[in-house]
Order: sequence, then C-alpha cells, then structure tokens
Amino acid sequence: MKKRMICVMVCLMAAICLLFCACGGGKDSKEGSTQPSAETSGHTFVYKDTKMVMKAEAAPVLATLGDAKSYTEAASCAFDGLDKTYYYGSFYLYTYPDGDIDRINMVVLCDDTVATAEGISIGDSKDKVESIYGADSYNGVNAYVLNSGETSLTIIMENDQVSSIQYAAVFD
Amino acid sequence: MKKRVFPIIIITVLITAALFFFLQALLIPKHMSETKEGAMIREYYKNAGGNEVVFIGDCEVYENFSPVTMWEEYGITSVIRGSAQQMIWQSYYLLEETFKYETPDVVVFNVLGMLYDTPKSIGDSSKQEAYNRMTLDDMRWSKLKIQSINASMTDEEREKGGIWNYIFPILRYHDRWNDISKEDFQYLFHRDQVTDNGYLMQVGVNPVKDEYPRIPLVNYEFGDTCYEYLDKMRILCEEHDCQFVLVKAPSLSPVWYDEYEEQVESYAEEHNLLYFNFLEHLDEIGIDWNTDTYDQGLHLNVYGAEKMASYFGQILSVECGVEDKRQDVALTALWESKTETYQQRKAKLEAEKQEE
Amino acid sequence: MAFTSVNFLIFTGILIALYYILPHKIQWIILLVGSYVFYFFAGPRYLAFLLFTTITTYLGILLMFRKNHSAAEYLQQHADYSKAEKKAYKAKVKSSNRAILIVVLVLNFALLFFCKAMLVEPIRSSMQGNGTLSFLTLGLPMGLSFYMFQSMGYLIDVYRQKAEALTNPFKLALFTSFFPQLVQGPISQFEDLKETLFTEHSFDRRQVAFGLQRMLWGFFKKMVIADRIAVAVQELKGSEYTGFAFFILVVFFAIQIYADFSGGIDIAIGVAETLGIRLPENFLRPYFSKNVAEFWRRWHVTLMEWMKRYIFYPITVSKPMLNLSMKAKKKLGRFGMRLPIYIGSLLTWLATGIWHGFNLHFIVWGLLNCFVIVISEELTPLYQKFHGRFAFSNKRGYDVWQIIRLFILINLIQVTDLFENVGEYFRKVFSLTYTFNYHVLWDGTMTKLGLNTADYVILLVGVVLMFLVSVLQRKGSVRKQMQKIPRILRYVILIVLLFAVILFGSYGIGYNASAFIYNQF
Amino acid sequence: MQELIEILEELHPEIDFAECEDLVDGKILDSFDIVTLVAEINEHFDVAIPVGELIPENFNSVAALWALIERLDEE
Repeated sequence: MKKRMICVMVCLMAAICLLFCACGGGKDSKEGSTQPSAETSGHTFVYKDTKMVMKAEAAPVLATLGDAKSYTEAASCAFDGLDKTYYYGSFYLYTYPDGDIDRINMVVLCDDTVATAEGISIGDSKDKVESIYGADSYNGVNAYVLNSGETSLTIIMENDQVSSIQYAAVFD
Repeated sequence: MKKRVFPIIIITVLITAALFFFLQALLIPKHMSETKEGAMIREYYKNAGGNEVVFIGDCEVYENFSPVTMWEEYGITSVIRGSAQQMIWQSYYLLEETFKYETPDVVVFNVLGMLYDTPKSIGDSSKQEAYNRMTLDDMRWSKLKIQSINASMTDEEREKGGIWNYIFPILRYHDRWNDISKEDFQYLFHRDQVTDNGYLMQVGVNPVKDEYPRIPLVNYEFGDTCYEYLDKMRILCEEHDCQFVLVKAPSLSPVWYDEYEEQVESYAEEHNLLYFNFLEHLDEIGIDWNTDTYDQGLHLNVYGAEKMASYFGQILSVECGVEDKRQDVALTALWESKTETYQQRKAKLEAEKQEE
Repeated sequence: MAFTSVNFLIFTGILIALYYILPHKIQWIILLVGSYVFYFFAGPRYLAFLLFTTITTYLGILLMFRKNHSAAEYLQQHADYSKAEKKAYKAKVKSSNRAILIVVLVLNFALLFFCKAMLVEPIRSSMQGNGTLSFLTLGLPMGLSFYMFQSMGYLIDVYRQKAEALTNPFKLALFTSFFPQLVQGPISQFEDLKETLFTEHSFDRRQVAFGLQRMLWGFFKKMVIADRIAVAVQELKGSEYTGFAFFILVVFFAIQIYADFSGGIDIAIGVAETLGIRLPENFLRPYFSKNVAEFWRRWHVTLMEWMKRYIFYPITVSKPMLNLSMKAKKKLGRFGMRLPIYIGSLLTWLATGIWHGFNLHFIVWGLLNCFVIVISEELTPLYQKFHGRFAFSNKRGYDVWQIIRLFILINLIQVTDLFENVGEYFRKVFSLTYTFNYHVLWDGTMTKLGLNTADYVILLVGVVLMFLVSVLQRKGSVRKQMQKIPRILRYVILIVLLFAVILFGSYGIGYNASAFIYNQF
Repeated sequence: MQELIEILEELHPEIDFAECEDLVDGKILDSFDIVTLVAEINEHFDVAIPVGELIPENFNSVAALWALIERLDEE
C-alpha cells in the first residue's frame, strides 16, 4: 500500500513538473523589461511632443525624431553592444545597450531653441534657474543638480549663465 | 576493520579535491574565441623577462602599439600589460608584479586611467565586475593580487562572497554549467596565444564618421585615488631606476578634454616626466581615420598600431635612449619567431576578412 | 556571517578543530567565545541587545534561586510550622518570585515589541522624527526573537521550578547565545539542551560525519531549491498573476519556505551535532500532516511548543478561565466548557502572528489558522460519523487525499506572508474560483518567471529528492539507513550532493542575473 | 482513579487508558485535550493543576496523572 502511495505521489509531481519543462523551451526572459513611465522617472525633456524618458526604449523615440544630423557610436572594451549618440541640431540623444535593445541614457541640450519642461534654456540667468529649481540644488561649484526618479538633471553654469543642460539616467 | 577506514577517507577527500579543481578548470571561461581580452593577463608570464619597455594600461595601449613593429624597426623589446578597462590601481599592482619578472628601462602608462577614480566610475557595476575578473583572474597568486582584488571589488562582490570568489573561481562561475562548450574542454589546462607580446591584433576597418560631441562636464578634475596610484607608479619606477613615461593614445572617444590635458601636463612638468599626447601628432604619425581604425576612432587597427609603433619607437630610442638589441643573437632568434607568428596572424586575419 | 557563506564554513571549521584539540574541560568556553565572535560579525552594535537579555535573565534567575534557597533554609529551621503556615510562607515566596519574573519579562518583551514595531514604516518614521533613536532603528537585531524566547522560556521554567537554575553567568550566556540556533532557532528548552551543551565531548568520527552530512543536506535544500525557486515566487507575487497562476505561487511558495526554513534548521542542527550537541527537531515532515492542528505540531515545532507552554496553557488553565469553563458548561454544555480553549487559541495565534511582525497580514495569517483549527475541532464528531459510515474513507487513498487537501489549505494560509496588502491576498484567493487560466502552464508564462528549463529540471529533481528523503525518514534517521549501504556508494552519494550544491546552488554573483559578457553574445 | 479513567474515555473512547503509557508522546492527547482534562479535574476533584505541571511526564499515563492529582491534593 505504502509503495503505491509513493508511486502515485511521484507520478503526480513528475507530471506537474514535466508540464513546466515541456513548455519551457523558450529563451530566458530579460529582467527589467518593464518600461519606465514618465510619471516615475522624474524630470523629462520634451521636444515637439516627444518625451525622452531616461532608461526607456530608444527605438520609438528615434522613430518620431526622424533622421539625426549626425551619429556616432562607441563600443566599450570587450563588451558587445554600442553606446550611440544622435545629434539633432539642438540636442544630443545618447543611448546604451541593454541586451538586444537600446535605452535612453542621456539628453544634452545645445542651444537656446530648446528648453527644459520647466522653461530653462542655455543662456538663462542664475536667478531664473534658482527661481524655478531653487537654490538648494546648487553643488557649490558650478552646477545645479536635480535628482528625481531615474533621472538626474544637471544645469551647468558659466559666468552666472546656463552653459549646458543635461538629462542623464541614474544607475546605482 | 577499523584501520581501513582512514585510508578510504583520505582517498575520498583526495578524489573530491581533484574533482573540485577539475570542475573549476572546466567552468572558468576560456576567452579563446570570444572576449579574448580576458586571456591577456595570463599570457604575460610567457613573454616575461628581457623587455626594455613595458606598457601599462587599458585598451588604449593593447590596441594601439605593436611591439613586433618596434622590434623590426628599432630593435626595441617591449611587452604590453594591458587589459580591458584596467583601473589605475590594477595598473599599479600589475606594474609592481612586472618588476618581479624583469627590469625594464622604460615604463609607459596611458593616462586615460586617470578618469576612473573608484570601482563605481564606469557606472555599470556588473560590467565593472566582469572587467575585474578579466584583469584579476589570471594574475599569479601573490600579495599583490590580493591587494589588487581588495582595491577593485564592487559593492556587490564584497557582499556576495568577497575575495573567496577569486580564491575559488568556481564560486563565481558555477552557474556556467549550463553553458559549457567544446572550448571549455579543449582549453582545460592550456590556452592559445591570443596576443603578440600583449598587442591584440584587429584588422577590420571602420572609418570615423562624425565628430564625437564634447559636451561640457560638471567636473573635469582627476580623482585623488588616481593621483595616489600615479604617484605610486612614478615612485616605484624611480626605485627600480626606470623611466616613467606618460602617453595619451590617439583615441577619439572617450573625449579627451583640454582640462584633462592641462592636469597631465602640469603633473609631468612637476615631476619631470616625459608626456606625449598623440592626439596632437596625428599628421606626423600618419594616422588616417579612414583606414587606421576598426571602430570609428576608438581604437587603431593593426595598420594604425604599426604606424603608432613606428612613431613612438623613434621617440623611445632617441629621447629615452632605449637600446637596439638586434645585435643580441638569442634575442634576435626569439623576436624573429615572434615576428613570424605576428605575420602569420596578420595574414590569417586578413584572409578571414577577405572572405566576409 | 550567513550560514551559506564561505566565512561561516571556515569559522565552523576552526571552531570544531579548537573544540576537539584544546582540553575538553574548556569546550563550553570555546563555544561561548565562538558564539560571541559569530554574533559580533552580524553587527557589533547588536551585541548590546544580546547582553541585555542575557543579563536580565541572569539576574532574574539568580534572585529567584537565592529566594528559593533561603526559603528552603527558613522552612528547615521552622520545621514546626503547621501545613497552613508553610503554605502561606510558600505563597509569599512565590509571589515575590512572580514579581521578579514579571519585571524581567516586561523588560524583555517591551524591547522585542519596540524593535518589531520599528520595522513597521509609519511607526518608524513617526519615532524617528526627533532623530534620537537611530541606534534602535537599524532593523531587527539578528535572532532577537529566537534567543529572547529561549531565555524567557528558561526563566519561566525556573520560576515554575521545572528547570535547574544556572548560577554561572557565563554558562547562561552560552545558553542564550549558542551560535547555530542564534539565527533562526530552533528554540531549545534548557532542560534538554543542558544535557549536551555543557558536558565534555570527545571526538567521535561518526557523529562529526553525521553533523556534516546534515549540514550538506541543509545547504542543498536552501541553496539549490529554496534560493532558486525564490526568483519565481518573487515574480509571481505580482498583481497580474491570478487564478491558476496564483495556485502555482502557492505551490512554489510551499516548496520555498519548507526548503528554506527546514534547510536552515538542518544546518543549525548539523553544526551542533558536529560539536556533539543535540538541538531539538523543528520540522517533522509537516507536509504529511492530515489536518491543520497536526501540521502545527510538525512545523516550526519549537516555536509552537513555546507558544503552548508559555501562552496557551497559562491562559486556558488560569483560575478565571476554569471558572468561566464551569459556568459556561452549565449554560452552553460541551461547547461552553471549551470556551476557554477557544479564547486561548485565539490569543495564542494572535501572539504568534504578531511575533512574525507587526503587520495586518501576519494577524490575518494567525486568525486564519486559528479559525480553521477551531472549525475542524468542532466538526470532529461529524468526521467520525462520516468515517464510520463510509468504509472507503479509511483507505490509504483517502489519506493521500487528506494530505493533498491539507497541503493546499495550509499553504493558502501560509502565502499571506507574501502579501502585505491583505485585500490583494483575498482578491487572489477568490480569483481561484473564477479564473481558470490553466494555459499559463504552456503559454510561456512559466519561462518568464526568471527560471529556465534547466532550473525547472533541477527543481524537479530536488523536490523529488526532498520527498523521497521524507518518505525514508518515516523509518528513522536517513543517515543511519545510509550506513547500511556499501561505503563506496555512500561516499559517491555524498560527493554528488556536495557538487550539486556547488554547481547548482543559487549563490554568489549571478552569472545569469548580471550582464556578464558571455550572455550578450 | 476510576473516575479519572471515565473522564478520559469520554475524550477518547477508542483508547485503552489503563494500559497506555505514552498518551502525550504518542500524540493521543493534544493540548486541547489536556486543557479539557484540567478543567474536568478541577471540577471533579477540586484540584487546580498549576500550569507548570502541564508537562508530558505528568500526562503520559493514567497512573502518572493520578499521582499528580494526589500530590497536589496533599499540598
């Protein structure tokens, strides 16, 4: 009797597990495939209705932005995948590889035709920056650094004027 | 009856240990067909001894200078102790180790290493961990290796097993049981030579297209740790009566800012060191970004590396007084065979490229 | 220093060597020093908590011991006292001892209570407001509730005069801090543990071998099974997995907690065994139980025993409860008489729930257990009738059905552990009745949980092995049974198990989890 | 003692209490039974069993339990 019970249990478990295995032929899923949303990612650069959310998949954004004015790529030593840089005249878009897809790593504004969502652009005064982002974010040397969610927004000053605006993904 | 037990136990323990080391050898990545960068550190020990010049640094040295060319043209014997994303403290410990094996006249250090101050500097900690392994795994065991490991580990490495992952690499690579391939059996106890005295040959051509953006940075200053190890390397060379030369390889990315240049120049001046920024001598060297790079200007291919060696070899023999060793019969025989290997490799790679 | 770390293995190795090489007289001192070294590695600041419990327990015991001692002398001197006088004197002594007991208990449980409360977010942040409590807000000191329960149990036993009073503070310190059981139990009773903890042990090869084997088995359960399946459990917690996917979670979680907890206990018992010290068993093949009450006599045995001895019994046999029982019996009959039992059960389960953490879901967990136990207790007569009427219900097959039924039921309760949001938990449970998404088994969902085919194969083999070992255990110690097979075969089994842990254990820097180069090609 | 056996038989009619010597260790009496017993003994014999005496040794056999009751009655 005991033996039979053991048999039944073993067969049952084997059957359950086989079911799992039989359908387990696919590839491993990639972790972190979830798409960060604008709500949780903090400061976000918007260009002609295109939101550039840090760590989000780059392909859809690149599609709406159209052809870049210039493009460079860089491989890191020994690793596969390329860090890519797209230049759109008024800003640079950087991506980094994550498995098979590219994700947005950085956006750097280059001239005063574009502005942050809060309205700061290159050449703006220190007072204007502080009135919008507050004086607390000043790093004491030359920049305002705002961390929120997955994004850090850095506003570099030169002679009390904004000289560079950079959105970058935050990695821990 | 009782007496027999202990021999059996001892034999069992021995078998277990043998099995353990066999499995460990099997599971360690071999770096023979992919990521050959991981096999470079091990190769040094075959080329150790009798080198007049030692290069230390990351891919900007092992991709950009061809020792064989320097031998052919100037009779300079040199070796590259390079590895991917070599951090400056790793460079230091490799250098200190190198002095145990030879007494070079010149040590050349590529200053890109000054950009990375902590194991976190490159951002992605799992990548850093992979780079650590490639630089540290095949170093021979000594106090220096332990020090280098302790200086290099990422937070995650420290948390999950720490140095034990290096002492018993199987603890790190045990998950590879599912990825074991023919290569792992083939190279259980030996490795093929993947470099020519530390130079990793690339024959591909991928021209530079656009300029790399020079976006302003918040902070251009090199970190304290970097200066600390640069000082240590300089002093170490002094102690070994050896010239310490700084170079910046002709790579377009990562972007080399003027602010970086100023800091290196003032350091070199302060300590009376030679410093060459090859980015400023591209025309003299003859680098053509349409033919001499395999990855859009990040690294030179073999054609670029030969030009680079030819240019720098001149400097080494004239300004640093490195001797021409082509009169030495034994060395000549050795380097002739190295040259042959080099030429064969080049021919083979070029043929493979043709087929593609 | 986690059990599953190289450091722990080395620590244990050195300790075992010193333990048998140095004079056996000081063995218990080696253990004491070793235990404190072990605890020091967990976090030096937590030593204060351990010392607090040890010192207060010691003082309590010492005071009670002195009181009892002088009382005995007093009674001897006054042998002429009448029975009533003696009784009155004893009662006086008892009540002063009770005061000591209560002070020590209150001090310790207040500390435990406070530490547990600090783990709950709103309480913590409100307390941290003034910024002075940072010392205490760094998380629960390792093993706090385990060593505290063990010490308090001992203290109560001394008060009840059921355990010998230790007057050597260092021996008491060893009893409270003995390192294998410091992390997650088992909770020992002094009278059991003293038999082996303080005595001298000479090296016994077989005993050490047995201990090591038990550790190995524990490592296998914890590292190969529990830590592997944990990934899938974590994923399946997500709100999108309902219906049958939730059922899979229940099964996976059942495997995980059993393998994890009992594996850890195996390691603890195994380490103690190599030192010749016997710790109580904590798991008696719990998944072979047929009802919830039985399950809780076989799962986390030492905690449940503690709860019974020091909470359930004191409540149910207290004078007010006995009076209530008598009164209620007159009015309500059999049910009335059992009223104290139900009140006692309820309070005990509430306490057990709170012991796990100050969260609603733990309380729900306790109440669910209590509810099911009480209901099935009340239905017992009905069951007996059923079994009398239907002969098939006494067959083996019916036993198997009961076991499977219990497995599902108990793990539906256990899985509350994963859901801090109780509403979410009940939503998922109810989804079992209307979401019949069996297709998750073959539509690829199973491979998106962080486990690949190879992982499932390993889990399958591991679980079958665990099951077979449990079946063998019914006939006694598996390791003793293994002594009967040829030595060579035995060694082969052990070596295979060892390498299974090394190769297939989920530990270290994940080769799969990280973006290590080889994955990217 | 007969009275005690009757109480026990009411709890578990299927057991031969006069013979059995591992009532607790043999898992015949669970904690609910023991508490019920304490209440019954309190009622029938007017003996309050203190909580410290609720240990397996005292409940494993009828003889042991009876000895406990007599001892407590003495005090």
